[in-house]
Amino acid sequence: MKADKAGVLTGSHVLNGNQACAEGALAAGCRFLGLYPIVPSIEVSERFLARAPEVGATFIQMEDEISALAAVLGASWTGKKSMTVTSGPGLSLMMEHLGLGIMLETPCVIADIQSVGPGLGLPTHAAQGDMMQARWGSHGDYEIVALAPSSPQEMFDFTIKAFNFSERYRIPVAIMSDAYVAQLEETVVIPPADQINIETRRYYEGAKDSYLPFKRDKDFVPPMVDIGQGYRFHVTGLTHDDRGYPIMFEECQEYNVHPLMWKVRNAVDKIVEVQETNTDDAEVVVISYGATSRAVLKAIKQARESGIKAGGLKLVTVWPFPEKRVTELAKKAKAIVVPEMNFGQIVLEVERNGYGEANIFFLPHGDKGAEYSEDILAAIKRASQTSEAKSGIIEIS
Amino acid sequence: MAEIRFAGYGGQGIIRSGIIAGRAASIYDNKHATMSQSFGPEARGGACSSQLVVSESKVLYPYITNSDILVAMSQAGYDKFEPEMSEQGMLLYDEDLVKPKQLRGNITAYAIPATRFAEELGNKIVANVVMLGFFTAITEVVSHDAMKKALPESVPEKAVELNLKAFDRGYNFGLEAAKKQGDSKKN
Amino acid sequence: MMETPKTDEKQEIHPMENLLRMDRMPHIWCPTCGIGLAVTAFTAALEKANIDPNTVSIVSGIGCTGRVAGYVKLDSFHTTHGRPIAFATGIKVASPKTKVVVFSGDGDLMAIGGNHFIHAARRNIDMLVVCVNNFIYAMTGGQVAPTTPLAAYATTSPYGCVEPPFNIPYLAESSGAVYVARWTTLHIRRLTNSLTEALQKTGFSVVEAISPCGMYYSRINRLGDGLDMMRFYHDNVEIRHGEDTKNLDIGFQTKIICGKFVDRERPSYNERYNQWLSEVKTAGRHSKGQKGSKK
Amino acid sequence: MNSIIDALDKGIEMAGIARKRISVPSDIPFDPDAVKTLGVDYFQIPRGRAIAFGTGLKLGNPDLKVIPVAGDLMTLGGNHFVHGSRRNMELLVICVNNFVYKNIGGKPAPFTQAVFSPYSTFEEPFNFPHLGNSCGAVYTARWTALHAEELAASIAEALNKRGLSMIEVLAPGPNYYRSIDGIESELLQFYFNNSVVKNNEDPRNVAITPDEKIAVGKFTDKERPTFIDSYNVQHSKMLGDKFTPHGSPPKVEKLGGKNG
Amino acid sequence: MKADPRGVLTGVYYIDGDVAAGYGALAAGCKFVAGYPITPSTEAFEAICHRGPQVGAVFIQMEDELGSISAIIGATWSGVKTMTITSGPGYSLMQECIGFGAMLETPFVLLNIQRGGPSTGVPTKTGQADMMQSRWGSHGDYELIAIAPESPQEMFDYTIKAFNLAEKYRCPIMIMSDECVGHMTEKVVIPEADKIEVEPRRLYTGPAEDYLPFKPEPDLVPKMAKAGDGLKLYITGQTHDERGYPVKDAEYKSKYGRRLVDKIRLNKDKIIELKEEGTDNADVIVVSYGISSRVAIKGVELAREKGIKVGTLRLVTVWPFPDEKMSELAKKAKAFVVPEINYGQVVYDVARCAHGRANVVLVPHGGAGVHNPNDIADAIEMAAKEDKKIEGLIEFKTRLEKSVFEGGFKLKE
Repeated sequence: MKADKAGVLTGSHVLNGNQACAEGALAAGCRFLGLYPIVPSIEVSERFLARAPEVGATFIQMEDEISALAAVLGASWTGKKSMTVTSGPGLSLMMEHLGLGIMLETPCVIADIQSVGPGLGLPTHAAQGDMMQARWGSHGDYEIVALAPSSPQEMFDFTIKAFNFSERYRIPVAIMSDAYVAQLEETVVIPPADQINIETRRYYEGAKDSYLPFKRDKDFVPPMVDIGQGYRFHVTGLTHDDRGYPIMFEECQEYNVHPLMWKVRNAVDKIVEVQETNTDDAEVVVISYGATSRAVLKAIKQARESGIKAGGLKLVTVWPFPEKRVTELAKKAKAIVVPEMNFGQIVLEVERNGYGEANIFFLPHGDKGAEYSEDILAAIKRASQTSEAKSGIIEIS
Repeated sequence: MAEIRFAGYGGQGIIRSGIIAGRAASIYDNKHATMSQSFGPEARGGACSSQLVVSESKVLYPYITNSDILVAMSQAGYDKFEPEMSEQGMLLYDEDLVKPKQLRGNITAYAIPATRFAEELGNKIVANVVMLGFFTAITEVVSHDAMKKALPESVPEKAVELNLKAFDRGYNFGLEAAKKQGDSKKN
Repeated sequence: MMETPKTDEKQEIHPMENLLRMDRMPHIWCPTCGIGLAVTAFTAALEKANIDPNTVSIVSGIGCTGRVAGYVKLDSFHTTHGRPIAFATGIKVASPKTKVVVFSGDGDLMAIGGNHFIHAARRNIDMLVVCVNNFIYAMTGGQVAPTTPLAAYATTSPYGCVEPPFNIPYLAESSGAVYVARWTTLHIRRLTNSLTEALQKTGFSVVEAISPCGMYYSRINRLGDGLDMMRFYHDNVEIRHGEDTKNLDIGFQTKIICGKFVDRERPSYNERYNQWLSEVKTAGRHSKGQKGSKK
Repeated sequence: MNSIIDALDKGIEMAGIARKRISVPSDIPFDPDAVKTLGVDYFQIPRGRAIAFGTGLKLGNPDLKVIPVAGDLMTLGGNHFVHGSRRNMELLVICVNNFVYKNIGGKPAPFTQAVFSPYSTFEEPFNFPHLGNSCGAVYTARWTALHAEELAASIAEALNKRGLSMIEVLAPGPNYYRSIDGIESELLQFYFNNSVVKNNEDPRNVAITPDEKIAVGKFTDKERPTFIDSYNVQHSKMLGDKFTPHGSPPKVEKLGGKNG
Repeated sequence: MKADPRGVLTGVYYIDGDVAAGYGALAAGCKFVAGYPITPSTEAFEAICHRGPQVGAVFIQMEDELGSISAIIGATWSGVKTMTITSGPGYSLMQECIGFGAMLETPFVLLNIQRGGPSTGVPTKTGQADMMQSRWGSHGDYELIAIAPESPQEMFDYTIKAFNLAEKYRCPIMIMSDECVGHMTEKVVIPEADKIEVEPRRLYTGPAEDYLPFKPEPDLVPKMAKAGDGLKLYITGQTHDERGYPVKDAEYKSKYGRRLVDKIRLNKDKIIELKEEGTDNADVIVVSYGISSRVAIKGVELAREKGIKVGTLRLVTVWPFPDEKMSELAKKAKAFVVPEINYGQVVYDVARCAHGRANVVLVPHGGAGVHNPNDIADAIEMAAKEDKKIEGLIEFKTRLEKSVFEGGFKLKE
């Protein structure tokens, strides 16, 4: 389906990442924002609130992040596409309700503008320290889709993508941005509404009295209904059957939870997206995501200029992880370099999928924020010169 | 090694039965005993069972695969756990609460009017201890002395006397049953 | 969807069948528990208030009362511990025409959910909150709750509770609720009347239904069985409508004051929101946050 | 926020309590140098958790005097506040409230509200003294940060109370208004000019509304056993000699206070 | 240092794992416990409420899990040893403050009795699906230690060990137990106090004006202080320097933030505890932890009966993960079989460290029960027969999965 014109601010705009995220949400049809203000994500809400009256969207500023996400889940069941926006400490508080969203199979989007942690950290500085948290932070088993934008334009585009994934698979989707991208001002081109593809909620179409809220289709995704339509359904965070009634046996646990994994794992090929630069003949492949990938592009160019066959793999979706592609590249390349603004998270996934085929170099959070192309260049150089095979990750200090 | 299942509904002292027998076996008989439990969310009336593995050596795998002994104090408990019993197993059931089906294999069954005995003693809450008394007499999993030591420290002080009485009632009934069984091989 | 209850001939039909999930019966509540009575009062109130059940969403949290949503045939949500009010707030704000009911227990709403309770009351979100107060955490086996009377026993206050309990009506009033009443589940008719009134009210309404847990609370504190407790409340309840909420403390086995205490008008969140919206619309675009300019 | 540090400094001095016994958990980031001059132990903790953190400090070492300073009390920390009051945990809670209506006492405030005050534009704030009082706080008061003398005296008085005391301080917070230059002093002055002292007023009547001047003063001053008192009494009663009361028995530390 | 006899309830008990952990905490010198009831962890908190007041430990039931963990961090800074107790949903709520505790380098112990998830899941039954959460649940970079006991006796012993590790490395320690172990009753022997080693707090004793709360000792762990000693502490959850003052510049992040992870990573060899059996010449190595390692034993026995050479590696400490050990074993064995009560968590780290040298088979279980040992035996057999190197995790299809999704199985109420 095409986007609703009301939310699409067609044209070319200078926006920062946060504002682009809000515009993306409105363009994607998001009509409810549950929020609690936290630096550096505030401008998403500000933009959304400013535009809400003309778009016909609603919002509420809740008392904390716990309730912000709870309200989003509630709002989503009213038929409104919903989102919340936060940063590290807030994401930590949302962890319980991320699980509820998974269990109730409620479509919603969580934008996390990462800053330096743990604890209160450095609220205004960019980091990528919540990547593993998005995947593993809630208790129990779940699978999530997480997108990592690297520019305001991508903040806009990926936010639409996020809503589409969340409706398609009935899951919470995370936008893992960071303070650098959020504050970066660049030109964002917003196309006309009829050029934006929107995934609509997949509503149940059968007879009213045979509706089962968790009866899955062949992709393990159950169609949904809104409240107030007379279905009078029941949903619960407890382990449940198709009716949404709690049954607490291991058989039901298997029946309920295993497909929650499958609906994402089986669709990996449809979800996973990467962007590659010069990987065809690359001896050194730099794997990155989000803000870091901007510096990587520069470093690759410089490396090529100095005669090193360098290439780049940028993860658009960090979760699910593009396992197959990383394995293929590990077999072709001599070395893989992973720069991250943390002390080692996604590099562990690279190591796992590298199968010992290539040396893996990890470049941890530099002191220069997202702009550390020189360090990356140095890492590429070192990686290209190391000839003997090493097991494990080689960390570049 | 013996695998024992106690089954009934919440409020009957099913878990406590497992604890008392386990405590007797592990602390006073110096064996190894692992007790684990499962229960529904409701406090009273829900299906409830406890499983006890008693062994001379360390219990590695703590769960029941084929129970040697099933102590059934509710029909639901019997229906659910009878199929997991070993063909050589022993079934102890409260005759007023459980109607067993045809016996499989070489399963030996004993009917005990545990709740009735307990009511006669003044409180049906000790039916589980009547069962335990019978259990002690008829199986050789725990010794009589060990049970007598474990029992007082497992129940509230005020109720010790009643519990010991209930135990003896069940134990004596068990001795009789054992004798009877010696006379005729199967009941 | 709504069927008219058949009263003739078929005696076995539950009178509330059209509002209960009969396919889930029997429920999990213990004998002597009053939650079922509160549910009955609620379903009766829903009919009395003449509200289309299709427009009602009911949200529960965790605990014994948290299971209510699972037995009531409405759009029903069984959410996380303490957060039903927050979840319901989302529903109400996103879908103002929906009638939202939060039905949960004292541990859920007052302990872990206390913050959402006071904030929703302050905002005056239009919802009915039914708090069944059983004086204890029953689902987890009888731990002390913020409503456990002083010196009463619980498994996490084995030597007697050392914290005074909340006075729920006082807290509700001081945080901004527009309708506050308290009954025991013995007062089934009055409870139904209060719930009917509250359902017809616009704004944050709180009805406390006292129903001490006949399993843990009464057993640990040696208060006899369900009938004994009913007798106690029959003899020890005083009805004082309009009583100042600060006088409504509950002690251990002391007299309990019931009645309707607060019934006032305050603009609800949605009303304030709509007013703001019309102001913004007339004043033109909100300037803040609109930095991105057209190129 | 220096006005709050100054008030604490004066208040602690007036209360006559050794500074090393004082701990200040706060979700407001105070400047380290300013805190050092206070001579107390300071903890900057996650948003809203000052009272819960303070509860741990107090129970871990009952000899401490704990002063949670909370900027996000009205939002994330609301639950800890109502429960702390109910338990009567011995804490002095300084609640920094930076809410402001567009109009107060019929006059327009110096600026129309930023989008992100602790509440959305169209919401009503809590009546904090009333909320605290209804949950059982033994001492409630409200001042603006410009009522320096009164605030310090209140702090001194509350420090010698046994139980949860709450002082609401109307002051522009650092988180919400920092983008608006120069607003702090202007707003403070506005608060000061538009407030009226109403000591001993029923807390029920001191809600901040757009139509009336802000009521400041001391509203609640009562006595109730603290959590530690009840804990000790109840466990001594039940356990006898097996139980050693927690902490030292209450010391009378009255200085300048007129506790009722 | 020896344990304080007051907290040690010397004797022989027949108690469940929850209670044993409670007694372990008291024996280790824990003096403050803040909790909030949640199935299936309540018995541990109840044990503390019951015994604590008699041995000088204070308890408080807070209003929620956020309050509990904030309170114990506060109490730790007032100078006492502390613990909190929870299960999955409560654990999720605590995540923000776990990171905060790591940032403040606060020693405390968190007992998590895992249950079936996600969300409310199956509260009364078991699970092991919070393992990755214990490693990655809070935002930002940190490292902590997680221990997985398998019996009530270990619940006692490892709770003491957890307190000792907490004091030694000044970091939060997670005891990642589960409902099975928590509700399993066995004999627990509590020795005399003088047989129990406890680690005292590494308190600073020098002059007040020289104290720097975050100045590392040679092992990268700074000395601790407590409130009320006149040290004029300035402690913040923001990224801070050695004085504890917040830093304004990201440049300090790698300098000071780095140490938070390094103090665990570089002391790894001293922290990690493994139990290894028959791995030397094994074709297949079963890697497991917690209750699954007891269940696996049965599967291993069944496989050995068929003549398969099976070794076992039990992770007593799951985090930090034994990368090098696993890597070494991968060179020797053909395959790893990892049974865990989740749909794949710790197995990812096993696969990572296998570096493509050994196949990795996951035997999943969604929770609310334990594995069928026959599944583990079959998985071992399958792994032993496979001679090819297979990329990617091999997920074993369990009997449970087959019966639920293929066997015409009907769910009953």
